[in-house]
Amino acid sequence: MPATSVVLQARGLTKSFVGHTVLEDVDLELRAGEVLGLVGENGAGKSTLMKILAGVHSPDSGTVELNGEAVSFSHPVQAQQAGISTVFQEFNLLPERSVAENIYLGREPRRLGLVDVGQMHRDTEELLTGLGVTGLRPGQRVRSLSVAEQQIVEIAKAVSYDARIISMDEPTAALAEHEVELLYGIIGTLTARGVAILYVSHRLKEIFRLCDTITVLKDGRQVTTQPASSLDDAELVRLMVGRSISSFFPDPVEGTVVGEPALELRDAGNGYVDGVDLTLRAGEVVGIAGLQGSGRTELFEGIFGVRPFTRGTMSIAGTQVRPRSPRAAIRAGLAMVTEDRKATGLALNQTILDNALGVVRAVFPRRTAQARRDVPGLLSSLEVSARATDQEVQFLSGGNQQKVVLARWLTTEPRVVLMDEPTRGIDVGAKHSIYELMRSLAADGVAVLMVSSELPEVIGMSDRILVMRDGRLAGELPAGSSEETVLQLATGVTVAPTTTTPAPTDAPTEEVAR
Amino acid sequence: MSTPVTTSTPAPARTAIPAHQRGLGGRLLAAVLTPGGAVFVLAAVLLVATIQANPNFGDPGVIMLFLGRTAPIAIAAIGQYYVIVSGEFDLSMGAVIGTQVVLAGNMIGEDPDKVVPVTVLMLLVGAAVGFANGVLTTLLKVPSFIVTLGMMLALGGLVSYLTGGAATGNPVDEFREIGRGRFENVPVLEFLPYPLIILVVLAIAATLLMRRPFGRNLLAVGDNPESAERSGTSVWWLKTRAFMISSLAASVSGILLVGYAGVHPSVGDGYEFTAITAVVLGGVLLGGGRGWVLSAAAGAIALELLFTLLTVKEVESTWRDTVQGVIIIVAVAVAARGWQAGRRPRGSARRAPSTRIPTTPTPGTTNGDN
Amino acid sequence: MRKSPLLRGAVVSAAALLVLAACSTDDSVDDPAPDAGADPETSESADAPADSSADTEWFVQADFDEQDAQRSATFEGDEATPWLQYIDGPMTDTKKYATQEAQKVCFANASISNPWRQTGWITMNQQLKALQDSNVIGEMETRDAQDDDNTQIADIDYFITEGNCDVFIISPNSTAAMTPAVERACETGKPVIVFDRGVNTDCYTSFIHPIGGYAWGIDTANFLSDNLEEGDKVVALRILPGVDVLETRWAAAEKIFKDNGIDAVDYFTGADPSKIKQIISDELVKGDVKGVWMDAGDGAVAAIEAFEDAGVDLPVMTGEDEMSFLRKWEETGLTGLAPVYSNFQWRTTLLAVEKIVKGEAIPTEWVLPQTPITEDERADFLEENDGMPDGHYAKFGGEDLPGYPQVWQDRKIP
Amino acid sequence: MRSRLQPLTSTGIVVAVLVLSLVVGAILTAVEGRNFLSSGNIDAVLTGCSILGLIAIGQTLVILVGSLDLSVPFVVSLTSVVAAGQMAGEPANVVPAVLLALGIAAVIGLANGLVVSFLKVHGFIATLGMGLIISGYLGSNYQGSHGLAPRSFRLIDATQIGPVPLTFLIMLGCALLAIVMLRRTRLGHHLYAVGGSPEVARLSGIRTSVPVIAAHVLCSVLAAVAGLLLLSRLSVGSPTIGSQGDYDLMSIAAVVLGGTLLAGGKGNIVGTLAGVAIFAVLDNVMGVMQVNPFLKDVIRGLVIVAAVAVYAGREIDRRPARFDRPTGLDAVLQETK
Repeated sequence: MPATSVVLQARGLTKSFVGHTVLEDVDLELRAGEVLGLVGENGAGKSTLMKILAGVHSPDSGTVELNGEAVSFSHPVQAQQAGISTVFQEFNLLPERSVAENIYLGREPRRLGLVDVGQMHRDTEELLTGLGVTGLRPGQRVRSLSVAEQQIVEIAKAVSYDARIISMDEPTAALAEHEVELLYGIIGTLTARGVAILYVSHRLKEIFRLCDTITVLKDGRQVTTQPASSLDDAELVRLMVGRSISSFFPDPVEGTVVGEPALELRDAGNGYVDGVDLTLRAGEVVGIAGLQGSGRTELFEGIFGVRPFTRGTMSIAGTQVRPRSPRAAIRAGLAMVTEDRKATGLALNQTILDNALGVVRAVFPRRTAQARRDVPGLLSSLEVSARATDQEVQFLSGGNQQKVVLARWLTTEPRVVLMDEPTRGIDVGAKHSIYELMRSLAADGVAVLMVSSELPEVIGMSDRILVMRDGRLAGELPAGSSEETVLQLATGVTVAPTTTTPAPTDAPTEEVAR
Repeated sequence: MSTPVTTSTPAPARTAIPAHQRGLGGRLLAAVLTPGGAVFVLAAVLLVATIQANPNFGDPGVIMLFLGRTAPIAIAAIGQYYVIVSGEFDLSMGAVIGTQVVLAGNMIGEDPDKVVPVTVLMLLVGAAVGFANGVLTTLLKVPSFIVTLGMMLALGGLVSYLTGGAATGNPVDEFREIGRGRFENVPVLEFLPYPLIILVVLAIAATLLMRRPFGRNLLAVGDNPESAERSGTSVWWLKTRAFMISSLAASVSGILLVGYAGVHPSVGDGYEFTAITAVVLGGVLLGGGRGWVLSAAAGAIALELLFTLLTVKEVESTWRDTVQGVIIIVAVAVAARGWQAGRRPRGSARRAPSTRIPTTPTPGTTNGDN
Repeated sequence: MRKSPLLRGAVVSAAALLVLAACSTDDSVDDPAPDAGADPETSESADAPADSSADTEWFVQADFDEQDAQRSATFEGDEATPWLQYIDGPMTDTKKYATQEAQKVCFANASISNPWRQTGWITMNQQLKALQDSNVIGEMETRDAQDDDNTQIADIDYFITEGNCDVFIISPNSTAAMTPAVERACETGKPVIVFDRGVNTDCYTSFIHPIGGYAWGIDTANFLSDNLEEGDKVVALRILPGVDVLETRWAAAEKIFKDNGIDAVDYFTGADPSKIKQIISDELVKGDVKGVWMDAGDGAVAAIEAFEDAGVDLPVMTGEDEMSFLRKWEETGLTGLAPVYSNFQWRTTLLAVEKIVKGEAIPTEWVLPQTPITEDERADFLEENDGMPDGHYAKFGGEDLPGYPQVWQDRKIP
Repeated sequence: MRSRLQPLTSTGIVVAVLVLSLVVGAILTAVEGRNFLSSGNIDAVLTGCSILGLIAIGQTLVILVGSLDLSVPFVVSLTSVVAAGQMAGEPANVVPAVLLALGIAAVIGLANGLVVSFLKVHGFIATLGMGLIISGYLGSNYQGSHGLAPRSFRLIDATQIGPVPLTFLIMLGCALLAIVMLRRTRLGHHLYAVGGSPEVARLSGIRTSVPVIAAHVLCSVLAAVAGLLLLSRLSVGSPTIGSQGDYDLMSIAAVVLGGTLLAGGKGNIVGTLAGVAIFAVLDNVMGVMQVNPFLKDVIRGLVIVAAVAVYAGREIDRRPARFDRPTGLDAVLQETK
């Protein structure tokens, strides 16, 4: 691809939220027809950077120039009108409306004052054809689409703004392998048209395949920007990680004993995961790594009875169980810290105390009095900083909210704690106390199973690492494995470490059913 | 709870988190700033205004009579509160009251021996109606608005059909005493109407119940059903119990109204909307998750005081609707803001991520930084 | 760039209006509807001066005077069967309807949503049984409008086109609104009987009603005025606005109260006893209440109990011949009067059908007697109606009908 | 494969229920010795649809946008008395009276919309309050019937084209306009968007208050049209005509029965009309069978709940997998489970 003109130039972007700097002095340069890969760990500032470009946030300092002119947006629509479209991780689609209606929402073509549905469908058709997409009808309801198809609609919507710049936040996160190919094709089409693309992904394979240039962010700072050709897997991972993790993660508490199996799965599966064999012992902290959409959360939901397993067996402390609901799972001694504390973890309008007692009250109401006595001490030991326990949790910081979530589960005295992204979106100090908590839980004979997108966390905290890919356990790695190894196993690229037995990337059953 | 002993790190000197953000006085003050607290002030203001307009209303006996007759609607509001706070509606309340009134009239009749068994039966009927509302709403997933609307039509029609539209007559006085009788010669108060005692007892019971796991779980379900489900809450049973409480409260209202007003099929007409109005006036959030049960009762008393004031001021009874309409719109508009103001901690230092309460559009609301 | 959707909304509705206007003119020009009504305008403006575009004014001096006179008029017929009595006046010749065949009667009922209507409805059904046994009436088809004007118009239209009716009986839900529909029924040439509330037309074969609201108002207001001092306060408890038979009661009473210096204040209660009790309680707190006037009896008990609960002297009171009031009246011994809005008119309508079938002339406006029950007569009526439910009416006039007294005691709505 | 196996939409189910009720109704009517399809009966059924239909169309718009309108019965009554008073029996006054009535309704709708969108008051409370306000005004200023519609205006109700009453055609016309509005105007598209997700709508550059206000205005105006048609039918204005028909709750029931989500964002006018028609057929058949009026209410109540239950559960079950189901395959697995 010939070197082309710079369409967007950002300089010295800095952004902090309430004293916590999430982005510091970052420069960015997007060229027409080129793909810029933006990589970094979770919390490195990628999303914030994207949101600044999209007009969701405005930077504290720094400038953004579009085709040489300084711009600043206060609303996403302004960014869109200026030619910057963003495809976010969460779909911003109306499930009950058709593909065409979603794409042209707010800009429906009109003739004689009426929405020209025919035109809209033709435009959509053309748009999709132009992107090389077939088999998607403009009139289809979005709800009836697969996630990959929804993703395509999102991208088509972004393109339809005549965007000169499209940023995509992990667009392949929820896609299966073959669906990714479709996306690659679309990106190829777009760059051929001279669109500049900002591409955020954890999948290194993709980064190398798609990107012309790669910018690495770490802790809000720009580590490097260089041509993709000058980097390789190992080097990129080193740049992304680039710090000693051992100091940050506490060691197991002395005297922690790994005991009997606390949780065992044999060939377990539901609509989302399949053939999971897993043994978790008391006193262990086991991490599950895997890309988004690899079925990590769904595995937890299977164990916890949210989407009960339909196949295989499960036992807790040797007793066979099959929880059909979270309630049953909790009774069996499980606890689950959910991925999204606001949507599924807390009742934001209730007080800290009420939230901390939420599970006990729901499942073991008779233990409420005891739990109520324990909560203040528990909250202090978690270092929750709050004015009082009658403060509503909506006014707490993310880290403190997360600690309240932990408190509400600890009051039930579980045998097995499932933690889905336990440190997402919280500050370093809070992270550290959550790590300490995990260790002390293990010391007390609790089994901890953790899902995390942050590789250092998985590697630093886990006694063993399980890696998931495409709804299956792809393998197991020992503590202290390198991030490269984990990533390779998770993405299924290049040489797999000898300790693993990689599952075939495309399970034959899927092929048949599809 | 023995687990979180952080032996690995020497804990910095921690002070336990206090139970309350403010002293008792401060908390009361903060409470008054919320709509749930403000309704008590509103009721007091209305009472003063009424007494000022006509000093006779300051007579303890008159106040007692007033509170006695407000008991049925206050109890209904308490019942409705449970349903609303769990995020649902109960439109069948008036029909349940009508049913109970007619049942009392027809089944007890002139036989004092039937008072107890029929009362038990009435409460069973109330519980059954609530159970049906709850199950249809939670398990069949029909919106509660529709379920209870259907129940309202069906129950009202059924009772009229079975009884010929009118009750045989008032039940024996022993039964009516529940809603009409009073303890005489009470110091200061002159006398105490039974309905007031029942209201006080039920209000205390309701307050205690809201402090029990059931009540807290109900608030949590109304606030965030998803989170409650994952916390092991049996959502269907919880909400069904709320519906049962609502119908039982309506049944008690009905029993009191038989005493207060006598048997008539139109007793209870429109109670569902009056009760919802009272609950909303009490600052309880439609959609669930917020509000105090006593405020709902206070809302009912404030509403009735308002009507009395209008009577005293010789406002035409036809204009009462208009006043009621204005009041509830204003109350709810203010409430949305009031809860924030009253519950926010003083000083903003701790309110770190208030940026997360989205004021600007934030696509990707659920994830933090990736 | 975007046009205001508000504007667009207005355009859309204006377009709807255009459609509306366009259609009606088109069709009225070249497709006069078959059932468009003869010419309602003339008939109405002719005999209903009150029904102009102005607000409905309920007090009409001429009607007041007429009913005042009728209170003391002589009624034709046997006093033992008051439901067949009438005041002498114009008669409708029904010879053309005379037949041997059992008739199909179509009854468009406003509703059975209050005890008075329920009692009448039961009586009517028992009368129907009697007439079916004597083969006068073959079948009566009833449509119940559930208190909705719109529904009742549809019901009448349905009867006209689909009912195969020999006789129409209409108990109008409201006066003015039902007039065109009644006129359409008249146009079929079949006998039309209207009872209870009236209509603004005289196309009917017979309009059956007791003397009327003014008479009620005169009886009751005179009674209260006689038993009270000038300046005494009377609380008037009214059910609902806008029903002629109720409005005229108050119109007459209000005038008399004013003439006699009685301080009367009126409330609408929807017949809800708890509302009634609250109103009285509040009034008692404000000051003495010496009299209670009611435009219907149900709820009277609650009114009396409000006095009892407040511990004050019972008022002078007028209720109705509903059993609940009669019983409470006797129990408390208050000074009272039970005016009557004769419930037996429900059976008179069917008996009128019998006369029509026989070709006997019937009064065009069949004014039934309407005599209040006084304290002296009370005991008799209580005794006769022993065992009846509270919602029953003492002067229901069905003692000679099949099923008496069981049917009324059971109060099973047909 | 998915498209071939696509289950019935809720509109499809409602229409199926309507067809079923028509068949059952025809049979029951025949048992009573009547003809369901006679012109008189068709007229009765269609007339039964007209008024509730108009109101339900407006209610659909309001519910689609995520609100509710409990003030419709009072708007109906108010417009009927105001227009009748203005007409005062004079044909020349018809146009100003109609415009006045529609204008007043639009103002009421505007007030509803403003309260809902800017004061953030739940539609339930905002319109309940508005209903009470109007009801107080009506009760204080109008005792009994009021005004008079001139003959020319009354012809609207009296006119029929074949067995089809003109009022029904007007209702259909409004329905058609509403359908066009929903499908062919930006306002309509934005109405769905705001009802489905205000956040997504805002991100797409839509001012979310506009559809909310417009829906409320249109709903009130349609209620006014219903009030005018009732005036044409009754010949006089009536301050209680709206409450007599229970149009608030019945219209909501019809809308939900028609497959529109009470939470908004999904539904259509056709479903609502089918819902209204189901009620009309039900009432018609119960009328023919001379069902006890009290039992009528029982049956209505049962039918409302039962009919909504038929698809309410399915709709909700199919919803959650929409964003997080990983692949089409798994979705299929989940559904066959």
